[in-house]
Order: sequence, then C-alpha cells, then structure tokens
Amino acid sequence: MQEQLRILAGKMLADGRAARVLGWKRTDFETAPEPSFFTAQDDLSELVYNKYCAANLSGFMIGAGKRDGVTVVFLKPCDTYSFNQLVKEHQIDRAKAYVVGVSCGGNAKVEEMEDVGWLERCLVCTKHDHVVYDELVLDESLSRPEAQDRFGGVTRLEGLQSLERYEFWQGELSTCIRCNACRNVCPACNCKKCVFDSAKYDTAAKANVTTFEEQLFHIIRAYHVAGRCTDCGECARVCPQDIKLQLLNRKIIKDINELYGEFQAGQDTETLGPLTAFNADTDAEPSIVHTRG
Amino acid sequence: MCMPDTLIPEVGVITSIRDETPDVKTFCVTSATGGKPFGHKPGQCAMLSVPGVGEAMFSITSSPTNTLYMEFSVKRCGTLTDYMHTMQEGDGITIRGPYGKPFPVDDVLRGQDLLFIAGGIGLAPVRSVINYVFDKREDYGSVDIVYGSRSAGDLVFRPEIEDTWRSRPRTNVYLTIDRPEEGWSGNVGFVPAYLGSLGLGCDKTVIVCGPPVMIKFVLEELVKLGFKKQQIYTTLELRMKCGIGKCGRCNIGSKLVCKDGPVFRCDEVDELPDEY
Amino acid sequence: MKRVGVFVCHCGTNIAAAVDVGEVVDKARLERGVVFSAEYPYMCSEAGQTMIANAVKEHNLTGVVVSACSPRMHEVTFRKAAAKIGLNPYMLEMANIREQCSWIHKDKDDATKKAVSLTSAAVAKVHLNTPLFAGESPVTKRALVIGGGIAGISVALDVADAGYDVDIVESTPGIGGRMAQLDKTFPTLDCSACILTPKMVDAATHDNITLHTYSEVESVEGFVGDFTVTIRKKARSVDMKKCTGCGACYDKCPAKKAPSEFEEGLSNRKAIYIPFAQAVPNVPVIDREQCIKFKTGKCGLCETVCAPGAIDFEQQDELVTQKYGAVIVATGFRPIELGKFGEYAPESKDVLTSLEFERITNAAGPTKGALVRLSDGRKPKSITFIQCVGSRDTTPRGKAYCSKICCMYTAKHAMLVKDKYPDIDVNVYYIDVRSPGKNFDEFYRRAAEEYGVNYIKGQVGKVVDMGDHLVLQAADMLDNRQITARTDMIVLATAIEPLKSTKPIASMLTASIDTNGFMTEAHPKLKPVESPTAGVFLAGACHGPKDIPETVAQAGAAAAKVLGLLSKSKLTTNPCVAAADELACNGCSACESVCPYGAIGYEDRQINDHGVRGNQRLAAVNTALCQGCGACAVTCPSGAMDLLGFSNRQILAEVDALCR
Amino acid sequence: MQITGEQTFTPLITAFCCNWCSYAGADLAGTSRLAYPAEVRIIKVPCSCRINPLFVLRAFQKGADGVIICGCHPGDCHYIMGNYYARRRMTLLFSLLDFMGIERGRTHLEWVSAAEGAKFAATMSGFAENIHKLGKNRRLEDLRCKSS
Amino acid sequence: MYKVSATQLTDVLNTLAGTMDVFLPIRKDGQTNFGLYAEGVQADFDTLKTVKPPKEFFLPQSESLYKGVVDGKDIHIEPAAFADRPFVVFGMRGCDVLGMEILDKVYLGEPVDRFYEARRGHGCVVALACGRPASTCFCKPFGVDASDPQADVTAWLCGQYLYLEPVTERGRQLTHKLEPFLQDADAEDVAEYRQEIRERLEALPYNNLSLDALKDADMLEVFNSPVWDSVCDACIACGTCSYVCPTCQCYDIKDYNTGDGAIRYRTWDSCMYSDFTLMAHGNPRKTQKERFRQRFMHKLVYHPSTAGGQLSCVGCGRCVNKCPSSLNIVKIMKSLGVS
Repeated sequence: MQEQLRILAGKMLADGRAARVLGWKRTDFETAPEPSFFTAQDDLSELVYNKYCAANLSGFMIGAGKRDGVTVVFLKPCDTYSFNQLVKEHQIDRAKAYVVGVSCGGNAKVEEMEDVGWLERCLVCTKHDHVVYDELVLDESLSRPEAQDRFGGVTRLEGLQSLERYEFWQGELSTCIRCNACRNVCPACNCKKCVFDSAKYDTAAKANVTTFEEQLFHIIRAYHVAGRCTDCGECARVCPQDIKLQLLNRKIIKDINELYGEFQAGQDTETLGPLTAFNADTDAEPSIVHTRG
Repeated sequence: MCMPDTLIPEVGVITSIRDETPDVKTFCVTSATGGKPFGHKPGQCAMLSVPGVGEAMFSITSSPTNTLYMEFSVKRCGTLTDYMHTMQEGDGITIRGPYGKPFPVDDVLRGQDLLFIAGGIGLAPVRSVINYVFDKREDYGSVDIVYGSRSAGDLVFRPEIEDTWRSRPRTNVYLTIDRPEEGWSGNVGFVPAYLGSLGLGCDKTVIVCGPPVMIKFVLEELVKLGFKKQQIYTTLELRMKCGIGKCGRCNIGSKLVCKDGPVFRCDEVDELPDEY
Repeated sequence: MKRVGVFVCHCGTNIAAAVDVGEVVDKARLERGVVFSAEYPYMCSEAGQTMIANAVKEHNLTGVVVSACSPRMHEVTFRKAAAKIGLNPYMLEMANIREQCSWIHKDKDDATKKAVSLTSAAVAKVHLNTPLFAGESPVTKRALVIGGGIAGISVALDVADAGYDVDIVESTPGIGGRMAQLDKTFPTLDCSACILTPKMVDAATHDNITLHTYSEVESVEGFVGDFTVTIRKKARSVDMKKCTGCGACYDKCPAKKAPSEFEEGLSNRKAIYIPFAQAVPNVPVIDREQCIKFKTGKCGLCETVCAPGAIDFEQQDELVTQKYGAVIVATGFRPIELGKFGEYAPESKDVLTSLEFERITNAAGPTKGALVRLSDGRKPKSITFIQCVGSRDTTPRGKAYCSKICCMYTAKHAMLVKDKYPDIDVNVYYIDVRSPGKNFDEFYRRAAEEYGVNYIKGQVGKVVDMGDHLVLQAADMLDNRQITARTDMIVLATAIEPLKSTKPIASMLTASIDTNGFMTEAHPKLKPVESPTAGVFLAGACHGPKDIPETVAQAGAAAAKVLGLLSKSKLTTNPCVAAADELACNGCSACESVCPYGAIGYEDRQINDHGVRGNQRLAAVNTALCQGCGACAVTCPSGAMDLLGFSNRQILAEVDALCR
Repeated sequence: MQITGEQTFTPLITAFCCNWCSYAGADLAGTSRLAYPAEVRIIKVPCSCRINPLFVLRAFQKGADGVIICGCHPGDCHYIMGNYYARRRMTLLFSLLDFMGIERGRTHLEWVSAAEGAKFAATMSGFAENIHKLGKNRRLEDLRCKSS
Repeated sequence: MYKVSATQLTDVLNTLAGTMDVFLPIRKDGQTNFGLYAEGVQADFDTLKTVKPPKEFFLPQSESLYKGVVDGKDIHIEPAAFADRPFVVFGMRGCDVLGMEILDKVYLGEPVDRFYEARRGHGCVVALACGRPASTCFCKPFGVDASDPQADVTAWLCGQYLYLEPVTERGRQLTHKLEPFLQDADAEDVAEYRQEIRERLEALPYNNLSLDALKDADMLEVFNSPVWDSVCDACIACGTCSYVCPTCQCYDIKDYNTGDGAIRYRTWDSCMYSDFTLMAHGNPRKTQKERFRQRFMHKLVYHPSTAGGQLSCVGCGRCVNKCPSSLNIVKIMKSLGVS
C-alpha cells in the first residue's frame, strides 16, 4: 500500500494536479512517522504508510486549504469523519483537497518508541468505511483487532457511585499539565482564539492552579466539541499523561445517542449537529440526569 | 522597599495626573510614604500594576534629576492602560523597578552634540534624557530635538516643549505633524522627511524613539545624511512579564529587551535577528 | 474604569421595611469604581430622578446603578432619565431589591445582605456596559386581526376607523364568532344578533377592512412593525366575486347530513352551506368532505343551479402574503370536551351544554325556539342547570380556573325559561355564584328572587338518563343532605378553554401561552392587552374567560395600542443584539444554525489579527432581525459571538459578584 | 465572619432566569409575597439559551453550592425555540457533571412561566432545601476563593 | 560510598520523610511522575523518565507571588512566603540534574530569582544512575554520564542494594540522616553496573550525536536558514515539548480574581503558543514558523551564546517521546547539520 500511495502521490505531483501531498514521513524511528507535506517527487521515498501512521491529517487541511493549489491528503476511515465535519464547519475548502482514502488495520500505541499494542480507539473502532474520498487505495488483507464495546468504559464508570467517579476523575485530571496537546490536535478544536487562551473570561489560567481549573478545562473542552466530536481519539492518543480523555467525549456521544437518537459527527456535511437542533416533542428534560439509573 | 528580583512590587500612589493628548496621560507616582520609589537612569523602565487588572512595563518619563516623584506617560491601548486612564489622584498603584539598561548619559553621551528624534508617545523615554541633559547642561553639547506626531493634539509634553525646552541654551526644537490643520503654523510632514530638510550635521549622537515604522525610515534618512549606526541609540519594545530576564518572552535573538535593553545602539540591533 | 453612582430606593416602606437601605448605600460605596451612593424614598419620582441627574453631572458618573424594584417595572423609566441627561441609557443597570428581596425575605439581615449582593452584581455588570444605540425599523401601516368574533370585529373597526388598513383572518366561513350563536345577552337581555349583525356588516363593508374568511394563518415572520404573514385562504369552491348570495345552491344541495357547526351539531346542514342566515360574507362554502361531487364525481347540482356560475370545484387553496405592523390575536374560546365527565351523562340527548341550550332557545335554532327535549320533543317540566362543569376543577380532566361567564348566562337562561314558561321548575346547582360585574348581582337576584329560580348550593355527583326523564344525585351543601331529583333536561355550564389553534398561532408569533393555553399578557396589571412579544396584542377570550362587554373593552384597548404603534413612522429596535468578534470568529456556522430569526449571515472579509492579515469567513449579524436571545453566543465555542447588553463578561461579572 | 460553635450551613444558590418568563415569575412571587430562601441570587438573562455552561461552572468556582436555571415552558419561548436549545445543552451539561462525579442535584432546570409565581417560590425553596441536604460544594470549588 | 539493602528502602524513605518532603517517581495508570512520598506509596525507580521533569520542585508549574487587594484608594500586597521546608528529590536522572544546572544559570544569575533560590536552597537532589537508558536518550553529547550522575548524592540501584555516594555537603548531611541503614561500600561495587550502562548507552541510536555543527554557530545564519520554512509543518503549537522539557524556563505572570483580591501567580509558559509575544498592537512572531524557530534557536543558539556555549538541551528525549507530531529537537539539530 505504501508503494501505491507513493506512486499515486508522484503522479499527482508530476502532472500538476496537486501542489502538495499530505502524508506521513519516515523518521529515525519506525514507530514515529511525522505528518508532512511533500512537494517534490524525489522526497516521496520518505513517504510511509504503516500502523504507526496514527496522526489524523484532517486538521492539517485547515491550513493547507489556505495555500494555493490542491493538496492530496491520505485519510484513514476514521479520519474522513473529521474531514467531513471540518467541511461542514467551513474550515476546509473541499475543492482544494484531493482525498485519498486508505485502508486501516488499526494503529499501534507507542511508548518510548516501542510498540505496546493497539491504540484504545482502534479496539473500539466503528468507523470502517470512508465517508468522503476522491479515490480509495485499499488493502483488503488488513485485518482489524477484535472490536470491543465502544461505550464499555463509559458504562463501567456510570455504574460507579458519584464519589467514586469523582475520585476517578480527580486521579486522571490531576496529572494534566495543560500542554494543550489534546486541544491542539483535535480537529474539532479549530477555534482561532480558544476561550482558554482568551484574556476576556478569566479562563486563561495556563496551568492547573487548582483542581477546579483541571475540571473546568476538560469539561468545557468536552462540551465545546459536543455533537462535533467524531471520536477520532486523537486527544487520548497524544496526551502525554495518558489521561482517558476519550471517556469524556464518549459520555457525551452516548448521551446524545440515547437521548436524541444515534448521531455520528462527520457522517455527512449537512445534518445539523445535536446541539444546534432540537426536537420540541421528544427531547428529554434535564431532570432525566437525576432520575435515570 | 521594592524587591525587583522577587517580582513583588511596592505600593505607590498617584499624586497627580496630567492629560497630554486625548489618549495619553502622564502619571506622577511616589511611594506610599512620599518620595521616589527608587532611583533610576534615563531610559530605564518600571513595572506598573493594579492587582486584578494587570501589569505592564513603562518607560520612566521623568529625569533622574527629579528627586520628588516619577512620571509615566501612558497611552491607552490595552486592559491596564484603559484602567489607568480612569484612575484618580490619590489612587494606589504598584511599582517595581528600575529595569533595563539606560542611555549611556554618563559616559558615551557626555560632551556630545545630541540629536533627539521622536514620534508620538516615543518622546516619553526620550524626555527623561532630555531633561537630564538640560539639568546638567554644561556636560553636553548642542541639543536638537525633532519631534513629530499625527496631529498637533497628539504632541505630548507640549507646554514643557514650548515653555521650557525652546528656551534652553544651545537648543533647537523642531516640531512637525503628519497632516495640515487649522492653527498649526509649524512644519507639516513625516519626521524622516523633516529630518532630511533640517540640514543637521552628522557629527551628533542620536537618540531615536517612536513607532517601528518611523524608526526604520529615520534610520534610513540618518544613514543618508552620513550618520553611522554606532552614533544612534534607540529603544525597543516587546512583550514583557518579569522584567528581570527570566520569563523568556522579550528576547530578540540572544538579547533580552528587559535586561539588555530597552536601549540599544543601532549597530547592535543589526546583529540581531529581525524579529521585533 | 467607570465612575459609578449607586442609588438605593426605599420604595416607601416596601424596601426600607425589610432592607437596611443605609447599609446598602454604605456597602455600595466600597465597590470598585463607585464614587457616589445615595438613598431616596421614591427613586422613580421626579425628585428621585432629578437626584440621579444631578449626581451624574456633579460626580461625572459614567455608570449608574439603581437598586429598587424589578427592572421590568422601572428600567425604562430610569434609562429614559439617564438619556435625558446625556448618559447612554444602557449605562444604567438596576438591582431588583424589592420583588426579589424585600418583599420575600422576612429577616432584615438576610434581606440586607442580599440587597448588598444584588447591588454589587449590578455594579460589576455596569462596569462592563458599553453604550448601545438602538437602530430603526420601518412600520407597516396595516394590522392583522386573527379571529372574526366580536373581539376581532371590534378591534378591526376601531383601527380601520382611525384610517389604517386591517385584515381579519377567520377560520370559519363567516365572521361573528360565538356571539352570533347566542340568543340573548346578560344582564340586559338584549338580542345578541340585533347588536352583533350591524357590526358584522360594518366590518364587511368598511373600506379599510379586508375579510379573509375560511382562512388560516400559515406562517409569520418578522417582528414588530414588520411582520410578514402568509394567509392560507382555503378553497371555498365558490367564487366570492361571482356569488350573489341567492341561496339556490344550498337549497338544492342533496347532501343534507353534515352536522351544523353553528348549531353545535344539534341540526344538520347541507354540503354547500352558509353557517347561518345572516352570515357575513353571505357566500356559501362547499364542505368537500360531505359534497357528493367531491366524493363520487357525480352530482354538481349546485353548479347547475348557480346562475352567476360561481361554483368552482377546481378552486385551490390560495396563499396570500402580506406585511403588517401589528397583529391582534382574537381567537376566542370553545366549551371543553365532556368525554371525561361521564357522571353528567353528557351523551344523553337531554343533557345539553349551555351553548347548545343557547341554540335551543334561539328562534332561528334547531327547534325554532321551542323549548323541547331533544330525545322526545316533549316540553320539559323541570330543567336543571349544573354549574362549574370542568371549571374550578383541579383534577387533570378539568380546568383550575373559573370560566367566569357561566354564573351570569345561567341566570340568564333560568330567567328566560321562567319568563316564557313559568310552569317549568328550574333548579340551579352551584358552588358559588359569582356576579361582580355591573348590574350582575342584581340580575342574579332577579332570577332567584323575582323569577323563583331554585338555587341549590351543591355539587351533582351523578346523572342517569331514565329514558323519559333524568335522575340526578347531588349534595346540598347548605342543608347538608343528599338529594336525588328527577328532571327533564339538564344544562351543563361547561368550562371554556382557548381554541386548539391558539397554540400554533402563538408559536408562530413567538408569543407565549399560559399553562391553560390562554395567551399570556405582557404584564398582568400594566400591559393587559399586549402579549410579551412586541407588536402582538390580545383581545377577547383567547386571553382568558371574558364576557362580551369585557371583550369589547379589551378590543378597544388593544386597538388603541395598535394605533399607537401604527402611528409611528419608525420604531427603535432593541440594541441588545448579537455581535461577532472578527478576531475570534472562524466562520463555522454554528451560530447561524441556531438563530431562530435567520439573522446571521456570512461574509468573507480581510482581517488584521495583530498584524497578520488574511481573508476570513465571518459571521455577520443583521441587527434588524436579531432579537437578542443569545442562542448564538452560547453555541459559539470561542466566545466570538456575544450578546450586547448581556455579554459573556457581563454575566460572568455578575456571577462573580453574587458568589462572593 | 463570626465563627460560632455550631455554624449552620447556608447554601449559596445562583439562579439564572430568563427575562420573559422566569424572571417575571420571580417578580410575581415577590408581588405575591411568596417567600423563598434569601440565599437564592437571581441573574437575569434574555433567554435560557443565553446560559453558557461556563456561567454555571463559574458560579460553582466562585462559591455557589447550587445552580438553577429557569426558562419559559417548552413551546412558550419568547424567542420561539431558545429553551429547546437550552434543554439539550443543560441536559448534556448536567449529565457530564454527574459523570464527573459532581453530586446530582447541585444543578437543576425548571420551566417557570410569568404566571407561576407560586411555582417559582416553591421551586427555589425546594432546590435550596436539596442543596442544604447535599452540603457545601466541595467537588467543584476553587480553593483560591477560600483564602479568607 | 554507602550501600543500603534494597529491602530497607522503605525504611530509608520513611526516615527521610520524617524530616523533610520526599519527592520520588510514582507510577499511576501507566505513567510515572514525581510525587510526594508518604508511607505506603510505591516508588517507581524502574521507569526511566517521568512525564513531567522534576524541575517543578524548584520552578513549580504554577506559583503564587503575592496577593493584591485594591481597597478603595489603597492597595495591599501580601507577598507569598518563600519555601522554608527542606525537601529531597530522590531519583533524578543525570539529564534532569544537568537541566537544573541550566536553570540555575538563568534563575540564580543576576538578578537572582528569590523564589527559585529559596527552593533551591532547601532542596537536595539524589541522582539515580540510569539502569536502562532508552532509545530516545541522547544525554552523552551534552556531557552527562548516565552511569554516574552528579548531584548532591549519586545513587545506583544495583543488585540487592541501593548505593549512595554523597557528592556535596548537603548530600553528606542527607546520608548522615540515614546512618542506621548504611553499610560501607566501595566504588568498585558499582563499577560493573556502570560499565553495563555505558555499553547500553553505546548501542543507542542518538548516543553519539556530534554537536560540533552547533558550536560557534552564527546566530543570524541559523536564524535565516531556509530549514525553518518546513520543519514546523507538523507542529500543532501545543506546549508538550516545553512542559516536559527539563530546561524550558519561560513563565507567564497572571492574575486570578478571588472575589476579595487578586492572586498574582506565575505559570510555566511555552514560546510555541501564539499569545506568547502577543501585544496589543502586533506580534513579532506572527506564524508558527517564528515560534517554532524561537524555541530551537533559544536552546541551540541564543542560550549557548550567553552561557559559554552550553546548549539548553540535556538529551533527556522527552520531547522525542511525547511530541504528538513526532517532532523533536534531534530532528531540528540534524537538519541544522548535526550528525
């Protein structure tokens, strides 16, 4: 597949259909390829595609769309949802992207450059097909890890007592160093000026000065991407402290699915998100939070 | 007593406030018990702050020879300065300093003919030097002051310029504004062009301060007139937090504006990355 | 930082009795930026306002806080006062220390503490207030009246007489409404038709009034002064221009089995019909459900007999779109369904609702005015009236409110029966008799005392139809005994409720309805004929149970308000609108998708973000359309979209101050 | 503050009320002299859809023990649909807070119309009582605000 | 040199904890960070690198400077207290120790940062040799000997013993407290272990980077290099590299409004952030290229030019390990000619 991608990229650059190719570049470590723009055919020997190419390249297309010419971008199935969502939010100029859907057999979790198994997101992956592409490069031989219940973690936590949940999150969030990696890698966090960088609201503490700050940052971040988060799992992947951020996003997704009907952000570029829509007759009252299980 | 290295300021008090222009006010600050909070040299700065509002670096406008109080000329442009413009005489304000390297008034500049060039609020740091020089008039040569602003109303320290500076010995003051306006009989035009038309000799030491664009064109003009970069001093401004060279944000290349500046000789600046 | 003045009102003793006003004044002076604080017995008085004006001048105040009553009461008063002295009115905030403090908190310490806190929040907010400027919007000099009953007709005539165009939309084929169904009116017993019909004709012939009968409001857009309303004129199947009202069509129509709505289903009408003889307009309508031509394709008799050729089976619904400056809702009422009141045997032919009884006694009604039992045509020897059927009933099937008109129309009915048939035994079961209107109590006493109507305080528990008579069981609450009585006819004073169509109409108008489905007024005391939505007014029973004089009075009041509005050349718009910060907006369209008014659009603009220039898709608010709800501001994650007057920072500042 | 041996806990409650219904309902409660605890502090917003989750969290941060949101009944929104948005937003927010282990019942939403002064007072009293039972807000407090 | 039986390690820690705060690596949910030791806490000396560098004990991520209250016209300032409680950071690696040396140059250079100085004066560092250096490690080029890290005390966890070699007076005072547990030992006892470490280091990919290319680098030449145009393509402008870096020194000063005053505090900051140099009227570093360049220019050129050639990097490899986009300082050094 890697070879096919190189050939495809080479052709696109050679015949001028594309100004650049956004893919993953070889580095000193096989387990750590780097997202990179290729503009010269000669450099394409550095283009790699393997199970370590975990980075979701959709977010980089925001910037790429502002440059001249078409950018070829390689997207795994789950990445295409982010791409769609960004098109829907007018952040990506679809006309300036040539989307090459690539097969994915799951990405590896890497620690200290060692392959330590599968990324959590790949163990619960439900996004097997590309929802947007101009061309597909598929490898049917790739097999995915056996699927687990995507909401299992959320359900388990829901089953705990309130205080236990509180302590669980205190444990998780107290390690947060507010490096903003989760936010900056998130395709949905595409605000030009994040509310946590804005001097206007007393929210730009920069550090978790108190436990409240930790909670505030993660609650508001999860909330701001509610209904827009495709569950691409990048936040959890890049967190240097391995905080289980996916649980927050998935809790909201689970609530949305249960209360307002199944919804997958990025499935298409038209459907209104669950927080920008409502159903006057069937929507639950907030008290359901206190009365259900 | 203020401890600059702990970042903990001293509480001072604003003893008087003077309107300079529609968006510039000059604040006189003393320590809470009266008198200057600390000594300084011309060109040095201090951090002014109101708790809960913010803290920012301002050049000290008054001359060190003023032993009663310190003056800061503050232009409205952000949260703290907006706030300061609503403050009253008698209000508390915190102050720490002095920070930065001053103009070399006691060595290099001594005995020299001096040419001061300023634009807009850029006269604030220069005023400290000018008054220092006037107070030690015999130590220095001739003084030429070229000062320009957008309009007559935007010229700061106007009464002082007219009533005091113009009458000083061996001193020439040249004022200019960008656009003609009623009641203005002086020169109209940008500072660099005006400078070129004055026929000043290039044997002077120059202190130039103002908006970056103005500085850029003034430098070009000065070089055209035969000045060497080594003769020219200017001040640079970047975002600062600590004022003591630790917080790491006011660097230009390896130089820290808060510690190694704000006064730079222009040939030194040329050796620094163009990132200010 | 602003120079803030705080003015604390005693409101006589309304505030001062529960709040230590002096303490509030003293504490306010410690707040950031407060350079003046004072108290006064009545801040809203001329002298109080002058005090504010003087202080603003003397202390060079740039922000004012008035701690007094609810801003819903006097915010406008104080803001006007501020404007008069050259302060932008939006630099004034109120702290509600009366309704939300002194009136409800008994402990003076607690109330004082809360008043201090509320005042500090207002100070915190006012620091972040910015001058706001109202825009202007045009006023379309035309009013829309929804409902063609006596309320709608009265409003329309008043507005039209003042020289403005008025359209009446009536969902039934003719105007007149409930009043047309009535025989006599209380307490004067004059003939309902005699006083209504001339009004109906006036409305129909008025140069400034356009009737849209058999029509419904399809959609409403816009806002006060500039509503755009689409009206669906349902296909009448009769050309209104050609029809001469000769009546040949309905005379000949062979489909006779449709229950007459006007007669409350007590008699039938044809498939082509006019609702009643004096109908305005006197143009029939074909009930397509009942018409043989529409059902089978055969017949067409009416078409054959119609000399002017007015019958038009092909006619389609027509949509008319028109702009209006004001809308009056006058949709009226209906009796509630009695399905859940089985104990009264409502299915019995001899158990009538009052409205049905009204038709029975009417000379033009189904019995031609003969008072007979509908089951067997016999004249009743005894009639029993049961009050409060569904009214003042707090169970889920009933209505908690008093339907207000029943006591009087029952007295009227009883009196009329007694007057015409003194031999008929008339009993009224009541809980209370409520007769507080002009000449009302006299009227009721005449019924009881002069006419010998037997008033029994008690509730009827059960009615059984025995075939040739009815039996009822009741409790006499005065004598404290059970009654089992035989009667020939029962008339139920059925509770009234707003029409089902009131709710969708209210939604379209963004006006609100109360828990009972009645339209809500903007203020129960001071704005009883305005809805909370600017430009929407209320008349008649859609707003609550009302009798005719009250309805006409409200209609007149509504008309006066409408005229006040239409006489303006321009309206000032709400300046508390949304605004986007171009440096933070990334053009994601989230705000656009939640805006109820379509007030947000997008444009590509070049921006300069601290020296970085670039083109950016940016949200742009149409301030004429924006109503200031703030939905957009919350949906915007970066806070780029904000609401002037209720900005994120202002509300956060209030939160901070209140939680101190 | 005087600290006595037996200090009773008085909860601080922030109530966000929409201008058209709930704030008017609160006024009506006042006009009708229907008492509710003085610790309820009302902030007027144009519509329940104006309430940003940040406001709710900020209230807790600065010392509130409970936050209640009131708006027009569904279908009655002055802005046609604002309360429908609010309903979804607050449902998800409350649920997320619950998921984070913040005690259920510290947050509440109630639809109160302009005519429901009695309901307003009863709602506030009931909510205050619940918060009283829950005790001081510890899980969403910011220690910096407790320094004195 | 002394040795303590590994079985007595808990007693050693408890003894220390009796007189001072003990910070040591603690593993939680798969990640290890330095944390406060208390009885029952399991130390994790196996994990090589903590996520957060131990610099936080001398330069906390966030630190109150003072509380300021505006009271009418008056302002009251209550300065925060300087650290006055002794503590030990137990188990710092050689690279992190060098990181402290670099921070010392900044924070103890004139004018001295008093908060830092107070912490430094009360803190003792026990450095632990790296038994299993990782493939991302490259401390040797910076002069670190991971087998013999120099701090107040050097420690080796080797076989059944913890070996302790006090280096400074403060280190000797610390070991003195542990006397009851100490047995004498000889440098020879750890020689083999050190040799093993050195051999492991030799096998690492970055162990023999040559930094010659950066020596006497011309500031303007490097600054204006075309390399910067594209190396930052993948940078997402987060602060991970800065926050996990043992030498990153930058901080921001902010106010927090408590309701009855403002707490002025300082927090770690990152030059990768767009608001780092933002001023009301503009930003000298307008795009990520300039911000990215600043970070590496500072580490590789600016700092060395004021610190006698010492680079502001210690080769800990945390950024190599943690960068979400697989960028790191080695990549930058290589693109600037390091081989």
